[in-house]
Amino acid sequence: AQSTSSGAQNGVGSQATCVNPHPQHESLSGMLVGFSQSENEQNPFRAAETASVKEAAKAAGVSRLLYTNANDSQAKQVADIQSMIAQGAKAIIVAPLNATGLQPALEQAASRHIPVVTIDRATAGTPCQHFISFLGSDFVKQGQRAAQAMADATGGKAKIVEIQGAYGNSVETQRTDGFATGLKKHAGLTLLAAQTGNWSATDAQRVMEQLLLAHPDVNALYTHADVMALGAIRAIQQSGRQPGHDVRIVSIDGTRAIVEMIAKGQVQADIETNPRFGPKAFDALKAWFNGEKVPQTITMTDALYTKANAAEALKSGAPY
Amino acid sequence: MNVTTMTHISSPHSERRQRLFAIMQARGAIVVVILATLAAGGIFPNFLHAQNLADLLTASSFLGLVTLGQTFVIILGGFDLSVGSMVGLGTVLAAYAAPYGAAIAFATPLVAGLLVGLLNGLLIVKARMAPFIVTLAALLALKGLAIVLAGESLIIAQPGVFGHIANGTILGIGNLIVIFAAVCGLAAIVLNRTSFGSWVFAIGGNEEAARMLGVPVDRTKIVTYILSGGMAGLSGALLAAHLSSGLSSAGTGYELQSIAAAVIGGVLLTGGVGTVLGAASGVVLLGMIENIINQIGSLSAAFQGLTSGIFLLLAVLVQSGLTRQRRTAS
Amino acid sequence: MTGPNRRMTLRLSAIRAASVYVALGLLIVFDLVFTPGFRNPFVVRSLLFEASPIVLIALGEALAIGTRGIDLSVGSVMALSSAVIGCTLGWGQTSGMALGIVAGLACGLFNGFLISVFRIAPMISSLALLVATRGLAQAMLGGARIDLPFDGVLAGIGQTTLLGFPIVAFVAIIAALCFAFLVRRTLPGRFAIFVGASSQAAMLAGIPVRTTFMFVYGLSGILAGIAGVFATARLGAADANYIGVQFELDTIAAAVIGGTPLSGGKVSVPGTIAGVLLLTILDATFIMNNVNANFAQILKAAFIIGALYLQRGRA
Amino acid sequence: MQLHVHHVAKSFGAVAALRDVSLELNAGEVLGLLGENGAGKSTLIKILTGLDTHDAGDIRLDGRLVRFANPRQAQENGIAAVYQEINLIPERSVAENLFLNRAPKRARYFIDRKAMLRDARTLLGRYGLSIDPGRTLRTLGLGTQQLISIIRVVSLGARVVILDEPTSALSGNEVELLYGIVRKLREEGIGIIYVSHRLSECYALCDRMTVLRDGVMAVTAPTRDLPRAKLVAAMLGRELAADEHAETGISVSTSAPQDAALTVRGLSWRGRVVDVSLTVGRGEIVGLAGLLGSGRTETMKAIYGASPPDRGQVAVRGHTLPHSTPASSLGSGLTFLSEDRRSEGIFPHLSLSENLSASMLSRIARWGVISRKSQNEMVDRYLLRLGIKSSGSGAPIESLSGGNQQKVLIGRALSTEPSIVMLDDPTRGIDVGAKAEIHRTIRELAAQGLGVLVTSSELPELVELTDRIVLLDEGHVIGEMTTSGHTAEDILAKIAHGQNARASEAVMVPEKETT
Ligand SMILES: Nc1ncnc2c1ncn2[C@@H]1O[C@H](COP(=O)(O)OP(=O)(O)OP(=O)(O)O)[C@@H](O)[C@H]1O
Ligand SMILES: Nc1ncnc2c1ncn2[C@@H]1O[C@H](COP(=O)(O)OP(=O)(O)OP(=O)(O)O)[C@@H](O)[C@H]1O
Ligand SMILES: [Mg+2]
Ligand SMILES: [Mg+2]
Repeated sequence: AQSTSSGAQNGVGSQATCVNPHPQHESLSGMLVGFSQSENEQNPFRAAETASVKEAAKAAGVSRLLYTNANDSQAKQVADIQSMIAQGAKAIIVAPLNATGLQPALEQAASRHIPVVTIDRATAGTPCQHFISFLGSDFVKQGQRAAQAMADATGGKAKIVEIQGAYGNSVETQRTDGFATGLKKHAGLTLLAAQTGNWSATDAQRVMEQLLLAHPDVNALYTHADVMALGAIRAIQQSGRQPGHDVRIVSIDGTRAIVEMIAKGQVQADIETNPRFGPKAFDALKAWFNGEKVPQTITMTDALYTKANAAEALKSGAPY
Repeated sequence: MNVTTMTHISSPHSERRQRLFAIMQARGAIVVVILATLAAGGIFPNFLHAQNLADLLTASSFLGLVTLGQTFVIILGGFDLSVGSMVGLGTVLAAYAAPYGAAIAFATPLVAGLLVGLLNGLLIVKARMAPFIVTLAALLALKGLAIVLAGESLIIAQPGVFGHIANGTILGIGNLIVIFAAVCGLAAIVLNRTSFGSWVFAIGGNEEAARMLGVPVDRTKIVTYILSGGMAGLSGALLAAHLSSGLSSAGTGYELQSIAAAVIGGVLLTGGVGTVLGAASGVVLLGMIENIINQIGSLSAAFQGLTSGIFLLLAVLVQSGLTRQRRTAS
Repeated sequence: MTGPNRRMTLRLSAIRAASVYVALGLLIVFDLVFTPGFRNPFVVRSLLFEASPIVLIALGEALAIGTRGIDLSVGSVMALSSAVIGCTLGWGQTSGMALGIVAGLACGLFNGFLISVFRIAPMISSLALLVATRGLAQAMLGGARIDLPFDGVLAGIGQTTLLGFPIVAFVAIIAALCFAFLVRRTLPGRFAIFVGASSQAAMLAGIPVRTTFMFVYGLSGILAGIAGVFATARLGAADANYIGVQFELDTIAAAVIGGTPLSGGKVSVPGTIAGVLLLTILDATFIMNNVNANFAQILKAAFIIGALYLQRGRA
Repeated sequence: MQLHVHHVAKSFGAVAALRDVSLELNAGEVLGLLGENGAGKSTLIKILTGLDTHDAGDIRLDGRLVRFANPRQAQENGIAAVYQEINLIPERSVAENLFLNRAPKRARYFIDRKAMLRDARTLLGRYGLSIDPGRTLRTLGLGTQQLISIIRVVSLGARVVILDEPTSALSGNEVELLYGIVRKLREEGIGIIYVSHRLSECYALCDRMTVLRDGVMAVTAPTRDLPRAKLVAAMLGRELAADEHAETGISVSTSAPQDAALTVRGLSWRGRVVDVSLTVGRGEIVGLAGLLGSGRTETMKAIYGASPPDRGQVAVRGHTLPHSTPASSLGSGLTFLSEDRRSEGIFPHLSLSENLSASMLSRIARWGVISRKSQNEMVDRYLLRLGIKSSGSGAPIESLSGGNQQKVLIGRALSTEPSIVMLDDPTRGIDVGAKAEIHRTIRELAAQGLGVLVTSSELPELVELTDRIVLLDEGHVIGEMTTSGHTAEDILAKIAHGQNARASEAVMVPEKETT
């Protein structure tokens, strides 16, 4: 009876659209819009995401962008959204904390015909009723691409350790599953150990250090996030190994720090998680208010950074 | 010896001051709540909207229930750090049980909470281990268990009656608010009008004396931890109903927040002193801090921590000021 | 009570008092036999790097517990120290470190001030600081992390070893020795114990209770500041978000397992160190055996309960 | 109803608290239980009330073998005790303390507050106390709390009531109230075990007496067959030397006050110490006398700086103390011993040595480092000087009997080598032998030129110990008298007179001060 599949899934139903049944052709400029962030801007991804929404809000000319941050509490995110509704927000952008648990807030928004755009992570709800669109990366696919990048970087033969995100987080699960699926295609890639780094550089450093002791033959690393890659790279250096050479590294996020390391050859590949939701989210809202078709799912295009394109990407400023 | 028949006991004046401060201490949090409400209402026009206030109270009810249980434990002279994880586990269990009907969805986390409380209580009482450590271990274990059971989250596809219990209204007032108020009333009666309540106060006031006065100390302690676990389980059930989901991360941080709320409400950490009304107002005050931060509407997350820390400190300073006044007035 | 019977009781109570060492010994033996890679001498190095900052804050924590208090702010103070280093990198690493430690001291003194002058329960004042200090640290760095250059004093602290042991471990050992001396043989240390045993009696016996609180929490703040420097050096980055998260609970558990009762009036320095090592090695054991972190957490809880059960009735 | 204790023994580790104790108690009888500090009285009582269990021997109630697991069981079987230390819940009301566990209920489960308050008032009234039963217990003086504790036990309907030093916190009128209660109980056929160090009380109340010495029953006899000398000899295991007869001895008049060691001028503290002025000369022993709650304790605490005074000056040897805290007072040669040993005196869980040396550590420390050697020397000196009985200086303080704990605290006060000692009821709960020793110590101190300010809950003791007495009433000094040639009754009369005078003056000329 329980599954996370009742919501819009990544890559599924990307043809389906929502249309505002009673378009008033309201203009975004001068409108009060809310943005509910899920956790604090600890990692560059969240910071870039918030910045992108704020910038796009300014560009759209909204009268005021209400900003709340749930600080990792689901109950607080519900209360946050409700409080933005109470303050008179006419449209809301939500970066959900979890794959489910926003129902009461989404219900309340729906009953007042306030359009909601969810970004980054899908959450349970009926498309068009509870939210008009979901914008996000496909995390399973990211895992698969990481496996492919690993095969490319190691010539299809490697002993890998995986440092995962915090357990009990669907992004972690999807990146783990995607990677596992990807590995099946490459018999030469073996996964020696997988431990959580809790999205934290400190934890990742400790875990990597101890995994290197337990498995001295490790020669490849896959991390679920760039912050953890940074910690793990420290551990690799301190064990006397050379990152990128003795241990080949593939990570996910596409932050500037790691892309710079790719350029230097210390990291092999980084799959981007595109945080620039702002413009697309406001486009979706604009279309909704005008009665145009809004795609239910907009999958973000994520770049893949390798030695081949890193320098160029850095010049263009794409990594955040 | 007829010259010595008068016994001097302190003057009626200091007696009155004493009472006044005792009342202020117990009601201090409520006074602060009222003042803060008026101030916030003046600054943020939306704050006083009925909907906002209702949302605030609804959002506070989960921590509120946990805090009530915690209040009993603190008055008894202990701590329960396991409540936060128990809420998370409670939501997960409720999500698993939801397909079997609302009654089972409520009963499962509740019973689990009672059992966890029983285990805590037995370890503390029978094995004579420090409550802080026992419940800290429970915090770790229950959180791990919740994630093992659910991963991040489980959706309750058809919440039905279960969801309605949390999200419906009675006479226009949200059910959660009504439930919280009712449980507060019940807790107040248990604490002030039953032998069990007087035992809790007695043990927290002077455990050795309580034992000598014939209070069943061990049993009362165990029951109190059971109560606290049960409240956390109930809070988890209601949260699951409210969110239509089981979330392993739900309730994180409630252990310390509930202690903070109780203390703001005039419950003394040294045990033996406290009121249900005070604890409940402490919870509402914490809820208001979050709500006001939202009303400001542009405070970055980094500053939110700083702001709520400072708010917390101020509330505690006022409260402890009242406590000291009361002590010196006596 | 008959003779042999009493001897039994004595032996039992001796085992109880030493339970943390017994548990530590058993764990190490287990690891040497079963855990892959544990026999590698670098394990010692790695564990000591890990444990040293925790030992420092656990010492401060143990003293605070000895006064019948508690310091929940240590983890956040570490983060603040780190943030200060990050913000002052321009002034040179050494002064950044000094300022980080000073920031720790300032937090500790503020905490001591709230406790001694305003009579706020230590648990609550340090809880407020836990929230506020991390917020401040995050606000200082704007939520970002700042990488340190790969050379310099901090990198040295984070990597240098002497005879195979990290220098941070030497610092921690020296700190622990000083601390043991402080607690047993010096006025502030004894005063802290007296205050913990009975603050009312201490006041009447002419012991400067307020100063003692300021001293104890100030010291805890300094130690947390130093631990923050160590953690920053090790990570190679100033990070307000992840450094010291949840360390308060781990250190309290370590101190209590090590035989420092929460009821105050007693501090065990060697026990505290053993407690820290125990928890650190336990975590490493799970990782090196690739135990799923969730099960690891449940096992860790059971282990803590077991260790405490051996010495039940003492805390 | 009959209670039989038969060859009971009990050890705590290596310490044999009781070795072989037998006694019996009949209905309607008051049995005095006497013995030196550490003789085992409290231990026996704890066993009788289920707080501890005996290792050997048996206890019979009406011929039935009993062994109680907890006080509740003992209570159910009709045995209840009031302990040496008050054991009530300070933060709760008087009524709740009286009716904890047995409050009147409404609808079976809910405490009926009104009825509880009413019953409490009736109960208090029956024993002559007029206190508002709704008051928080903490706000009452120690003596009143002790009385409430006794009334609670009595009202539980116990058939055996054990009073462990019930009068140690009581004074004057309250002792009378207590006598009344005890006699009433005897008439009702209740058996009472009465533990006290005050021999005169035992002679006034007890039908028979049992003396314990070192955990063994030394003597049991009807009171009339046990003259004082014989009783004391049984307790001590030897005859008491002539000058040790504390309760009957005559004080050797010390030198007249030449110059003041302590001068207090216009000291006030929160309306409970009002404009107190007094002096204590060098080599003089001055008593502070007054009824219960007259402010003796608070006066001493205000002088000491433990309750920072609102107004007034304190000078030691002519040197005015700047701002007073206990630490600075100690530094200036002023020391204080609290009446509340348990919560303001001892450091629980710490050793005898630690407890004894707490106040003087800063003296033997150099650069903050404590010299172990000087500490041990100092501790040994005081153990010897005060005759403290223990299993060694490393023994936990709680393993000492009440009296020996008190001696340790006196040692702590003396260890700072003060020029003024303030002792608040120093002989509370102390046996005759030790009491004599403490009296001798106090006199020695005076002879060495120290000033001593002392209170006692026993007026006769105060009269014979001191040179001069300052009378207090509601925090006011209402008079002063030299003690030679006066009796306790004279002083009570003077207090009553002073009270009346103050009352009438207060009506007529409110601002005029009394001396
Ligand atoms: N818990 C304990 N552990 C170790 N020894 C104890 C303990 N309780 C009592 N003792 C010892 O047993 C002996 C008897 O003590 P007890 O308290 O019964 O004496 P007492 O007659 O009541 O003395 P006092 O008149 O001073 O109150 C003493 O030597 C005391 O040190
Ligand atoms: N904790 C308290 N709370 C309120 N009033 C108190 C408290 N302790 C004492 N009092 C009151 O303060 C006054 C002075 O008390 P104090 O203890 O100094 O008197 P005392 O003469 O030493 O009496 P005691 O025989 O109780 O030692 C009295 O009126 C007493 O009832
Ligand atoms: Mg005794
Ligand atoms: Mg007194």
